[in-house]
Amino acid sequence: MAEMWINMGPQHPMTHGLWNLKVKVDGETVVDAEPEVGYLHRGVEKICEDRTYPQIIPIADRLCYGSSLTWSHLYCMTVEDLMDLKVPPRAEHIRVVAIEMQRIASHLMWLAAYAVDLGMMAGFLYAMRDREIFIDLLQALSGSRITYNYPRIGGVAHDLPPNFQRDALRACDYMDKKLKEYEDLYDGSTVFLMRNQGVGILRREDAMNLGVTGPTMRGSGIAYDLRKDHPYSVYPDMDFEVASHPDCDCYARYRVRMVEMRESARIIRQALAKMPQGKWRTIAPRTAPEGTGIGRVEDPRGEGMMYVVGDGTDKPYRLKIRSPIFVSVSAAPKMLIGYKVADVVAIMGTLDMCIGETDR
Amino acid sequence: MDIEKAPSMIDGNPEEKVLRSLAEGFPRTISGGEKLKSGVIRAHVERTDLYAVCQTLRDSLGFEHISMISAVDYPDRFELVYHITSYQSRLLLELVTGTPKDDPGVDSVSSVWGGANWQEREAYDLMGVVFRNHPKLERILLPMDTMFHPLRKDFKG
Amino acid sequence: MAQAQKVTFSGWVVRPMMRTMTQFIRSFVTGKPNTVLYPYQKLDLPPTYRGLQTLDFKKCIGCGNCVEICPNDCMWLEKLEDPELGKIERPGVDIGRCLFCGFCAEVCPTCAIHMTSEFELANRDRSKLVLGPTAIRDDTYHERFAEERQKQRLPVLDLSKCTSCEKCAGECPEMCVAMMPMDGVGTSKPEISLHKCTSCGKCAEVCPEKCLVMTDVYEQYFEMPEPKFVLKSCTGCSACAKACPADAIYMLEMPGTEKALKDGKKGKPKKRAVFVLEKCVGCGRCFRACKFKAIEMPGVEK
Amino acid sequence: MNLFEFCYGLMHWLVDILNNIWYWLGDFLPWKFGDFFIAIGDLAKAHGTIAVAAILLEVLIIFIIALVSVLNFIWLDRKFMGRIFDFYGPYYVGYRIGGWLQNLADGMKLFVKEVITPSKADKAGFLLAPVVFVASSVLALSTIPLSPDFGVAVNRAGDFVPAGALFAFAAFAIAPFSILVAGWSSNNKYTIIGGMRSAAQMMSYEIPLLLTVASVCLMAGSFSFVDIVAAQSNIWFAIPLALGFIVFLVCIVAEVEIQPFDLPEAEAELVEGWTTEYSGMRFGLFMMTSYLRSYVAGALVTALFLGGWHGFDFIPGPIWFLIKAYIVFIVLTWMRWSLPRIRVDQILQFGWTRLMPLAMLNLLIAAAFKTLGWF
Repeated sequence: MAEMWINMGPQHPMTHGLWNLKVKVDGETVVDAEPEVGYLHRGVEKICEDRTYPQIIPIADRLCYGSSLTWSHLYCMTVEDLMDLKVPPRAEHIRVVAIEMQRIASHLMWLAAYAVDLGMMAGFLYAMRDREIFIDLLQALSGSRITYNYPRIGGVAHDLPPNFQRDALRACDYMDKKLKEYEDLYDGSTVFLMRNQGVGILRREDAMNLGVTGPTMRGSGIAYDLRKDHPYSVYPDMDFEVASHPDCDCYARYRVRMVEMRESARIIRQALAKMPQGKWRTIAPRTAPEGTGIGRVEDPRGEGMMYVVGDGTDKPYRLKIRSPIFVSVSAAPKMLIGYKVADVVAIMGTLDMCIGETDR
Repeated sequence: MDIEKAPSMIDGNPEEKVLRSLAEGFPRTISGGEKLKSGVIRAHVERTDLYAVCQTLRDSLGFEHISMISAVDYPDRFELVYHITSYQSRLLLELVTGTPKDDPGVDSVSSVWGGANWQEREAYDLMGVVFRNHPKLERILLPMDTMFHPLRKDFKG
Repeated sequence: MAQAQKVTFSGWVVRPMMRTMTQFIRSFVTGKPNTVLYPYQKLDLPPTYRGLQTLDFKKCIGCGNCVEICPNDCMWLEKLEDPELGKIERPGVDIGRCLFCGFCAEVCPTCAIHMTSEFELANRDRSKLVLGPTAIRDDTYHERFAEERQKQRLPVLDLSKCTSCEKCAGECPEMCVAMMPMDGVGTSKPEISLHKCTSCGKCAEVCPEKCLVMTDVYEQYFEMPEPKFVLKSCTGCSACAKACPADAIYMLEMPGTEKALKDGKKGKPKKRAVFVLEKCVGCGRCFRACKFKAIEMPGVEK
Repeated sequence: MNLFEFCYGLMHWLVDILNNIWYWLGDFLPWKFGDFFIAIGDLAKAHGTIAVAAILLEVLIIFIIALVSVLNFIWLDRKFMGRIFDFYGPYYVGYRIGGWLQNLADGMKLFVKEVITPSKADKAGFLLAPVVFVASSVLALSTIPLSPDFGVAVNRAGDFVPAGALFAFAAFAIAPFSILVAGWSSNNKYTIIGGMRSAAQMMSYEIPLLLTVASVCLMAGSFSFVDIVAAQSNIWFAIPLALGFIVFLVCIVAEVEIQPFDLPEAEAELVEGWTTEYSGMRFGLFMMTSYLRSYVAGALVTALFLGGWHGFDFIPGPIWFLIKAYIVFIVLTWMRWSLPRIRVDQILQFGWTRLMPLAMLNLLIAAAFKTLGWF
């Protein structure tokens, strides 16, 4: 068959959002690829220049539907850096619990979407069902299911609800049990391994040079985690392992996320055990001083980063958002070329695309 | 280049080390090197020497990863802020360079770090800063036929 | 870290299929499936759930802070006549644009806005999503459901009765009451730094005129802009005092500023506005009402 | 019971009544018209005409039975899937019969949807492909008897088609051709890739499939389903030919294109594969027929390996057959919902390098059994 370009997207089951992957195929083999983004560009950075500092928190929530809490937390961290604000320790611990729950929920959503990419409906529904437990916990904590609007500049919105600790510990135990079941369903399946092992190789040097971050980078054998290497919040007190895998393929990225979920459950247990008493919120000043602030967190998808410039008013002069997937997806051609059309789905699935933050 | 064997943060003062070697290598163009907090340093660089500085940063100082390129529209200049991470010494370098309003252009660093490619395209798209020697400097988030750069302060939607 | 999984023979079909079969047995034999039959069964929502807003007309003072903080500009103040409350201004909400972020409930100084767990808000007509103040009115919500916002008992000053006896300042064990002189008036008023207050209530006990009253005040989470008073521009028109929804502005006479009339008698003395900042909710209405630039509020637009 | 004879008698009876009316009218009417009516009556009474009409009636009956039972299959699939996936499945539409009417409601919805033909499609192929797909699948279904005296496809003497197994597989193998036509004529890149995948898959899996069928026919010494099942009265062929049973199961899954091998309509990569451009009831026909094909697969497995209508005496034979076929259908469904999709190069490699030798080995085993005289 002659070579031809296929548009996978903007409306395609593979895309998990609204973007376009142009693939040039020779029969079933991919010979060239070109991602196109921008279909969901909302101009968040421009909108933020016209909002006061607290008003941006719900907007930062809407950057990513998969892990909205990380983004509002990152925004609050950035503004706290700009304002030189100390956050009460209880608030930091609550934040860590919430972020790690969000990370598990996000990874479970990824697992669900990835199962569908590979055509395994059972995986999709099981992962979505278990994600519901963490969504329910976050709902009890913050009052909403997807866009939590929970962190505040200088703390969090509410204290922990009653019985939250008990439920959270129960959810962590449940998660540990379920992860074993997933490993039966995924790792135990020969077809799953055939589809994943040796597919979508992104070598270590390429991953470093192309700016790929997060589980995708750790799947390429670089054990670099901002929670460990650039510690923020109360992560220095937590004892956890950085998941990494030397195989550089789709299976490695899958394993990294599975291990990360287990480690997140560990962090939640520790943070709940160490939860101090006291205030969970301080009153943030209305206006920020002139200057700049940066914040970076380990988003479930990679390195999330914000850069804020304050000009002495109650509105930021400039807010720049670094989206991990925006950079990672530019490395897609490196991973795709030479594999089959069916592998495009698997490889792009392991990137965990979230178009909300990519296009902003 | 093994991360596991790389010197940790306790070995000396990596922030000072980087700042000193930068200032020695480019005495005329590097200015205002300061340590913001632990693991974060900032330096200003003239835009003429940006490419050479970036190459030195990657090749001899071990900054393998470009985290973020942000363009800021100040009343008198465009400022480009490069946040560059070193995986080995766990450092974040904030490299600031300015470009005048009537000629917003710097050298592209996408041949140094592949990850800079799309971020430079984004900065060009939204702020209108031109990156010289960029492999494909096209709009990325906005449609191709857009006539404006929306993040500039003089843009009113 | 786990190494590459070995391909097993049972993995072709048996292991994944046993996994699904266990789930089948679990949901078919031992219990009910996990899902909820939605229109007939519903999930329990937590008390913090952010659904449709309700507005307590009696608690609301019409300050408009909710309108100010709303990120999407979906709230507005509406003037209306109430048989009980008279001419009032109350906020309405356009839930077609609402983010349900809950800032309006969080910023409300009197906790008049609550987020209920009402979430079935879809409508075929967009205009029916615009809910005026009366549509979201529910004066008994706080009686039926527990309060979530933190309250604090704090002394609140009624300046019109105050005689500047300074007893409260002497009584306070935390030294958080200070007598601040009022320019032009000649007397001083107690100013309470609320973040130091331990709610002991001694100042209220000792007050002879009962002008310091211990009241339940909702904890404020957002820093609000504070009005700055410029005495030399004030004409004493008392437009700000009328505009203030929180009764934080008192018009006091300034002795010694009486105009000498032609018949030798003295006229009425000039008045000035005095701000009791502990009561101020930061809405900026005094700033908007003042026509003589006697009040400054940085960061608030006219 | 013989459906053809039933239809033949029914048509005979109808034609007799009509002929009486026509002759009676012919007597009354003016002579020219009367002759015309009498001529029609003579024509209708001719033996061949009635046979053709009977066959048409039979086809109609089979088609209705097939499509109504498809509702059953879909319901079973959905309900079973629901319990596997921890949800209820169809529930409210037909609450008292376990949500059975949901499929009917979905069918109604598909009927009222707009049927779109792409402007650049090849019209003839685009319209013909669903017809061929449905017809070939129903044809394959019609050849399988439920018991020695309950079946559809008969020859004139009243026996079942002597080469039933061959005919069933021949009819079964037409469908990938129609898939290729559908994919090609839709003039869409996804559909053409889906069609090509289907063709490649059919080519690589038809051979091991037919080799195992050959081994079964060798054991039974006949191509007739009745004889094949009769040969299993003592022991099911699944036990001596266990290897062939597994190979056959894998191949039949690939033939009916359900989950681990549903490459032609791989949802994640090819949108809906070769059905991408079909909408409304045309898509509905494809979907219903794919369920029908899964059932046919179950029936074939039952007839060839699981002893057909043999079972304990307290349940009549056709019911036994249906029970077994439904169980195989459920197992296929179970597999469908718990396994990931395999890749196209892997499926071909698997077919040629694993299944082919195994099928050959199985044929050898069958020949050995036959030579040893055990069967």
